[in-house]
Amino acid sequence: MTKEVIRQEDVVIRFAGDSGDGMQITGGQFSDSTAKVGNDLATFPDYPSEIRAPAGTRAGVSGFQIHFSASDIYTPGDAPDVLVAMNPAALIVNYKDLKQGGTIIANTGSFTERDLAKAKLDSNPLEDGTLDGYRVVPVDINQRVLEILKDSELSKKAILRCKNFYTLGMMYWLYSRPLESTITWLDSKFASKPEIADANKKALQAGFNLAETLELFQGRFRVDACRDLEPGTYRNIIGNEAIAVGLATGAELAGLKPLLGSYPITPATDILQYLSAMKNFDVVTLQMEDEIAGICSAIGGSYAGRLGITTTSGPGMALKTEALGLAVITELPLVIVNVQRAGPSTGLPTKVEQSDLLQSIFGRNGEAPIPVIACATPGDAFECTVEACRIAVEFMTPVILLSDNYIANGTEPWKLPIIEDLPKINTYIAKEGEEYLPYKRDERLVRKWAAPGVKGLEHRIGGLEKDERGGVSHDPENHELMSHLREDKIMGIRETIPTPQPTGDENSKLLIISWGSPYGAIRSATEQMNLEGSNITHLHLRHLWPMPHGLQEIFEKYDRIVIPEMNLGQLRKVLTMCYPSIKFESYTKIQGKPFTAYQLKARFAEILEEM
Amino acid sequence: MTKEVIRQEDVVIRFAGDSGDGMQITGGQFSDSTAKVGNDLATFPDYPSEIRAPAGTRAGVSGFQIHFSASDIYTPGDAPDVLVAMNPAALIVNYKDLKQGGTIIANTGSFTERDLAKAKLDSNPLEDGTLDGYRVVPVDINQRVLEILKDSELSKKAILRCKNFYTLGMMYWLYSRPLESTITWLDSKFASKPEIADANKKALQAGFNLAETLELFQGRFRVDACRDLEPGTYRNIIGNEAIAVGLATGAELAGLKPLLGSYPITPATDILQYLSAMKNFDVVTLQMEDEIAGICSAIGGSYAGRLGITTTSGPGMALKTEALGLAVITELPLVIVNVQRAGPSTGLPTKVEQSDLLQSIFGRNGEAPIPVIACATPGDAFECTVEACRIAVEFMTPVILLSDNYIANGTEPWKLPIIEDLPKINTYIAKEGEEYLPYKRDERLVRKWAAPGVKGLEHRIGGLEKDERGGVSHDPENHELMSHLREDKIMGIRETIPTPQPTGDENSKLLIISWGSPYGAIRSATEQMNLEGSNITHLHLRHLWPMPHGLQEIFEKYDRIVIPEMNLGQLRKVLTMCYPSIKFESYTKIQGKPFTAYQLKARFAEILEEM
Amino acid sequence: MSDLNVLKPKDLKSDQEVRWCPGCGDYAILNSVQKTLAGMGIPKENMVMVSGIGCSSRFPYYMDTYGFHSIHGRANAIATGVKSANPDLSVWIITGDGDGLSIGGNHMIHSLRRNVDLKIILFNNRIYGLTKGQYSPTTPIGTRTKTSPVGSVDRPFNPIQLALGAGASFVARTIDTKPKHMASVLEAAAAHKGSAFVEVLQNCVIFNDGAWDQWTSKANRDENTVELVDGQPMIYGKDKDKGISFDSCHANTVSADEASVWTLEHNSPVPAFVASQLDHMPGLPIPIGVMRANDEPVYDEDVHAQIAQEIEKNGKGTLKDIIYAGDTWVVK
Amino acid sequence: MSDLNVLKPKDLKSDQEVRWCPGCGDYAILNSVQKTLAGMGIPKENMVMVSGIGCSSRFPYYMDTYGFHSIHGRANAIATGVKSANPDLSVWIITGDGDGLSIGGNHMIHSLRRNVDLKIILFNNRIYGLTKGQYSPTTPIGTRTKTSPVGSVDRPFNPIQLALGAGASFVARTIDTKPKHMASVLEAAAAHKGSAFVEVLQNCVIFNDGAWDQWTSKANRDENTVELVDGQPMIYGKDKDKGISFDSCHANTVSADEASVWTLEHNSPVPAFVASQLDHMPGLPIPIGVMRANDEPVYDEDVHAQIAQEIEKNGKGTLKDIIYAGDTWVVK
Ligand SMILES: Cc1ncc(C[n+]2csc(CCOP(=O)(O)OP(=O)(O)O)c2C)c(N)n1
Ligand SMILES: Cc1ncc(C[n+]2csc(CCOP(=O)(O)OP(=O)(O)O)c2C)c(N)n1
Ligand code: SF4
Ligand code: SF4
Ligand SMILES: [Mg+2]
Ligand SMILES: [Mg+2]
Repeated sequence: MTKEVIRQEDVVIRFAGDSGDGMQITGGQFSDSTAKVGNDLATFPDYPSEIRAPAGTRAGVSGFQIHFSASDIYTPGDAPDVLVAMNPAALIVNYKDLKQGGTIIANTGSFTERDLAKAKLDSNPLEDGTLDGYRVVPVDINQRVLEILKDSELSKKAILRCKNFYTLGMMYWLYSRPLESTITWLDSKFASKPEIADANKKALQAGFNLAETLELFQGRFRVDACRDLEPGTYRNIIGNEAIAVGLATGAELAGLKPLLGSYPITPATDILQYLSAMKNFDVVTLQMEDEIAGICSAIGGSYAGRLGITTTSGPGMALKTEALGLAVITELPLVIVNVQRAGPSTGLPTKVEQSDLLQSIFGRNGEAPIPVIACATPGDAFECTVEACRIAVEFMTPVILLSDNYIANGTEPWKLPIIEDLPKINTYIAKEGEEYLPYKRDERLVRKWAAPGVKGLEHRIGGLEKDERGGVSHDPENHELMSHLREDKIMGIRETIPTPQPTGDENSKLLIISWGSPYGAIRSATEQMNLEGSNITHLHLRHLWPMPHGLQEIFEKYDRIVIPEMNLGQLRKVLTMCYPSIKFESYTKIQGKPFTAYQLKARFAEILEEM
Repeated sequence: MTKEVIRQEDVVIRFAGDSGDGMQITGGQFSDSTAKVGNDLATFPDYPSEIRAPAGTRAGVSGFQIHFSASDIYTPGDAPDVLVAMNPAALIVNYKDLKQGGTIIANTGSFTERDLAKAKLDSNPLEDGTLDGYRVVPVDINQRVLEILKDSELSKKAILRCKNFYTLGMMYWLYSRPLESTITWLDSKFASKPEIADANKKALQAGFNLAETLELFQGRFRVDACRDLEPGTYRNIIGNEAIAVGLATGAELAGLKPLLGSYPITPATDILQYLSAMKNFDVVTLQMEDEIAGICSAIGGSYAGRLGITTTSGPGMALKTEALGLAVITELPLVIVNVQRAGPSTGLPTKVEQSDLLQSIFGRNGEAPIPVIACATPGDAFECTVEACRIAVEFMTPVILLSDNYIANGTEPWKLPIIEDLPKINTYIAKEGEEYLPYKRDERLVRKWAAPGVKGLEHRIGGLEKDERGGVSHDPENHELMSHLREDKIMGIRETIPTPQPTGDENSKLLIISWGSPYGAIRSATEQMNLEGSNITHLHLRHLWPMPHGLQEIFEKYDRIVIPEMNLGQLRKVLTMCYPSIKFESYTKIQGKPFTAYQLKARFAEILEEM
Repeated sequence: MSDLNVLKPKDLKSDQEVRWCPGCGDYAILNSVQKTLAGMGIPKENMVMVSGIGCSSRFPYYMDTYGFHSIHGRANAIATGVKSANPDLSVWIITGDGDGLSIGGNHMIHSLRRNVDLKIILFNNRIYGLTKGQYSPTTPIGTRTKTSPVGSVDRPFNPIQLALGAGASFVARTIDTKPKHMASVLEAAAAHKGSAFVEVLQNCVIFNDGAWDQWTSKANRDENTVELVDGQPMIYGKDKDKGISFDSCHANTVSADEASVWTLEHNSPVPAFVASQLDHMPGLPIPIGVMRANDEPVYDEDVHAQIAQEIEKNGKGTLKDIIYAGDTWVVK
Repeated sequence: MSDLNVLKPKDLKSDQEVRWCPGCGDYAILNSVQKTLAGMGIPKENMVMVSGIGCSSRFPYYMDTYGFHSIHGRANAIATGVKSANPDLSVWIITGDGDGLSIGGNHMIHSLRRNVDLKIILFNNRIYGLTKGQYSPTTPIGTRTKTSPVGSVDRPFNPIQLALGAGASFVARTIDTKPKHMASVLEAAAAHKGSAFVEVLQNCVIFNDGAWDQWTSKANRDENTVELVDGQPMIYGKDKDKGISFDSCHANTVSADEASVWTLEHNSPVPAFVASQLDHMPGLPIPIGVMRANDEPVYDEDVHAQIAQEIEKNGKGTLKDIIYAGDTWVVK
């Protein structure tokens, strides 16, 4: 029986199950195969906040959402078309997000009385009408897997662990994906345990076959290769890895070796982990005793001639405040990555927010200017990171790079740069034999760098106010001069950053400004609305301090300017301060969850209505 | 020989000598006697930054300036009328500040070749024309003191230590001050060493007599008791002590006992020292291992039902950033005193600056609003401190109180409040037997406080987002609600703070805004200019976050609004953000030195010219 | 809670669902603490649990006492404030090898030095649990973790030695899987006046399973641990046939009848230090039990004693005393 | 500096005027360091002095080497970065009892634990000098200072014990007024591979004058200090008639001929700990000299050894390797 293959433009699937059900692997495999098929895609995982919440409970639900498309997309999608629910808790926590009329594939084998009780359910939602309006596809995956693998030597528990590959097989059939890349992956992953690889491969194929054979689905779907992807080599990249790769790249482009001083903290830890695995790239990673030691060792690393880096998140960023001042006054290059999470204090450590902007720009004692840039997507994170390295090294300054929880763990296909095309980063390093004044500046107000080990350049630096020679100076005029020089140097970075280009046509009267990860949802929303006949302009700001030239002229063209932010309006405050003649409006969401394009469209439509 | 007594309105004297010359004591004694005479006064010391710079060097000069007057004054004065210079270094470092034609009393006994060399002088400034245009009164104080005390049992070194009291005696004669209070002080200070007390008393009297006898001075001066001082009991208070007294008072008015957790740092250390000496007031002071432990122990103290306090300066404030977030999310009362000093980083630790404002308002990860208030003068510091305690306790919130190096060490006569008139501070404390939800709020959005030890109120608090019951909550809507509630609570403080009243008349078109210690110089400058026929309005802001109601209406009345600040324009940034329709101009000085009224008048006159 | 102030362990259970991984060693510690604390005769309202951040630091939520789940590494500083504010409280710190020894190391050593009357339970699982498996300051050299993919190069702390070096007045070690032993150690800690530092060897089933097995597993425990009991010879082994003897500066393994007697009666930390060195020596067992318990001046007591003494001496200060102090004068 | 790379102490003097109080013990330490470092054969450009904040921390300004006067308490963390960035450098830390043991205590114990190859000189004057006289973590109980007007209630650290507790591989103590002894200790520290912790008993003439006099003044020194010399009996006293002997876990004073021989040849920190306890015991002298020197894995070496090994194994990574990693595909 061959089923009709329906062509779809884009699809959103969410895999949801217990933490132990392997949903992240399932999602990851589906993403890889989807990338290979040539779709554009974006993914986002949703972990429980506990390490191992009790099995079967709502707190223990782990999810993975993938959005894939035949055209450019910018977010992991708002409402899933399909929800795969491995147990009642996963179902009940997730079904409300589903599109009207969406499909739910439910593993009925895990809907026993006990399972329902663990999920705090009195009745079975598959039967009690809860899911009216959705298309439910019940499959007893447990049972099927046990049957297929009944001859296996594996324990029952181990056999049941193959559930997720069975599910994956069904989805591969449904969306016409090839099995090969997953089979290859299983072979290499379980190279030393071939019996496990085999069992999973069997389960995968069986799931595929079941979907093919039975009348489970109305039809089969196809999402064509993305027509908008530029030619090139791609890889699927997760935000934190993009930053790690960007750091290594930035250092290399400057001819420097990186030294990362860090302390684990969710959701920034992965960057430390990725860089720890790059030892053959001569990356030094120091897992220090705390965040203060993290940044201080990075400062020491920079002093000694490496590119100092430190990575952290909210509370850790707070701890680095004092040392940031030292980096400012000594004028050493330093990249500080803050993967923001929901605050204040410990807040919601596994949830997204962009509420550290004001702190990044203003949060230090004394006049201590630091450039701030923010990345928008996993792919953009690479570029922003290289840019952060450029500014740090070319201007001898600490630079704060803001990411967030959503970018950190999200993925998208990343078009790999041609290595030779990447522009070099200039260093300003004093040489043996030259007369060296540590705080003598060039026309850009930048001082030269001299690392220990070079004969004749011996000098002292420190946290006290200094004169050109680096000596301590209590001279009032010198302090005023130095304060202005430090400020002007940072403001001078503007000369090296482009004015961002708004998208949208000439006649638009509504400007939406994005910074950081809401970029994707805002871009989706505005593009969709423009396709639907609205006229909205979108402007994305990568450089947040200093602000690029030319913004005033852009802002003046619009009747209304709205800034959606996952905070209480921080960029609005900064822009108001910098462009007081312009009226900026906030649209805020501070729920530890990203904006959806849907929600933005609704709000933008309201605004257009009002205009 | 009786000399004419000339009446003067106000006088500025600067005592300057080597660190070992006792200039701070001399100045302090002169202040006390001057206060007793009923003058208004303001003083400011100027210490060397080294503990003991080599004797006789420029780096070792210690100064003390006093301004006293028959009418209200607000600053320690711009240019001294009289400079007392105990050695060449003191002379050369200070004489340029003197008023045109001012008087220099020079201790010629310390102008030997060696003394000149130590001060890096090639020739004797008393003789080489350097001091042309000043009136120089040379006295060989060393010699005089040795003569007078030649019968003393004291060593020559000890005898020479009486120099400063000899000098003080001369100045007492010159400005018609009584000797009594100093004699009393010497008797009590050296109760156990009467020979030292006697020697100093002899020197004091001899200095007085010398001035009386010889034709050293053209005449004798009198500054009448201040006609503007309100009736009441006064005491001369130094800024840091005013804060210590204010903290004890604030706690008492709330019926609480204070607990200070702190770590020494210049210029805030004195507050810890004053409070450490208040043990019989049941003040617990914990000198902790660092600033983080300082604030954390204070948070612990507040949790346990005391009024938690922490005191620090710039770099220490930076270190407290993370814990401030904890205080915000747990909503515990806490007073954080930041005695600002010149930054960034270690900067100029003994110099004044007000560059921590932006950090105070914005410098935390997450949305973590904290009220900020700043004191203007030593006397005002008491009131501001009590106000900080009020807000902390009545709104269950951390409060940042900003002072600075200039207030910390300056003195002025402080009219003591009538104890009974001080308004009580309300506490909102849960009682045994009531049902207690830790984060249930009243109409002001304030939660109740319940300290361990009360039966039945057991509860848990922490840094994770919580619901009303204090339990951890990952609910998105709850996080949004809590974020807004915390913000709104702080903004609600406005309802309890008065709109500040501008001084000056209706028709003024120029508004000068002050915050913090420039208040005095700005008030002097504007009052003087208005007396001289200008029309300038002065508005002082004590509450910097949230801003009081009614400012927009005030601002709208003026054509130009200028904010003099010892930073690069921080309040201007905040005001622009809050009142974007108003144009604010900065007049900044970032030299580690306060504004002078003179300098401000010049600038204001220019502005009036332009208008 | 009964009116007679006799608490049962369940009176100390909060209504929060315990959220550690199934099989985590933390559960046993929670039970033990509830049992011990219930039996101490301390009114429940005087119990305060303070923690930092980590799996272990979730502990206060599970206790129906006053509790403060604070920020990473700062529990000791916060608890110092709590105890100094009100010395009547029984203040317990729950911390981990990351929380208490990595980021919180400074507050740890300083609270031990000051001898604040705090009961400190350090859950040592030799890993950062909550952040999913990075090496900690107690992870043995060479361990592969997420941040040390080719093995860690950091030498670990011996927490007992660190505490002794900081001047701790009470130091003990116990094991998550030995509830009775744990209870006895916790009781001794609670009874001690001053800081009590208790290291619990705890298993993290997820990220560092079996980290202590070579000493504490059923199979190894008898041969590889020695229980120090005050006044008893230090003997161990399945057949209680082995002993530890101390000679000049060193501990050796000997036959049981030659074992030295372990005694807590000395005010020097040296014997505890000698004992703590045992498991650094090949073939010697790891010591558990109370390793030091000595009366020393207690910080919070002395802080309040000084206050009392100053009040005694100068009278209780009033606002008037503070405000109308120093040289005052009257303007009419 | 001569071309032959033979440095004289004056080659290490910077042009900055030394600004400590006349009579401060810091001067002697500066001289000693200049002398020792000049004689070590280390190229001047490879010397780096890192300090925190305090009187003592002004030190780097006075050395004509590379220097970093950083922020309070963080010298060890910064120096860890410097040394790990470039293990060829000779990195010295200058710190005080406040800088290194109070605010900087955590970085101190962790750098000792890791055994980073840093030479740490702790100027212990038992007071905060730069902030003008508050008690520090080494100030004896009961001391009246500006922040303890009726006497401090904090028990002090014994810095040697703290370092040993943290696992320090090299620990020594010397005295500002004994230049020869100081030089010998500094030489030993410089020669040691790994962290070397040197406590210098230093006099602050202004805020804590005579703090060490009971042990180190001319009058008391002979009777109240004992110099530990590797392989020599521990004897002391004006007439060299007294000795120290170690018996089971304790040190005693005995006649000189009964003195035990001090030896550094053991990899246990116990003997050093026993010795460090001496001055806690009434009537016993304070030990000075090298108290522990043991070869242990060196952090910065191992960090770079792993890098070398991974390059050896996988080849030196290129940008292409990192960027074009994992599953890639081509869109045409
Ligand atoms: C300032 C700060 N830094 C880092 C973190 C991230 N963090 C949370 S818990 C933890 C380590 C926990 O390890 P441990 O104390 O051993 O507790 P366990 O989870 O193993 O019980 C870390 C690094 C944080 N929450 N705050
Ligand atoms: C973050 C921070 N906190 C506090 C200070 C103030 N401070 C400077 S030096 C010092 C203590 C110095 O004591 P120590 O290390 O013993 O050095 P000494 O002056 O005695 O040589 C303190 C508290 C500071 N500069 N920075
Ligand atoms: S991760 Fe480890 S320590 Fe944390 S709860 Fe799970 S088993 Fe316990
Ligand atoms: S204050 Fe003390 S430690 Fe500092 S320089 Fe002076 S004598 Fe030395
Ligand atoms: Mg742990
Ligand atoms: Mg000191």
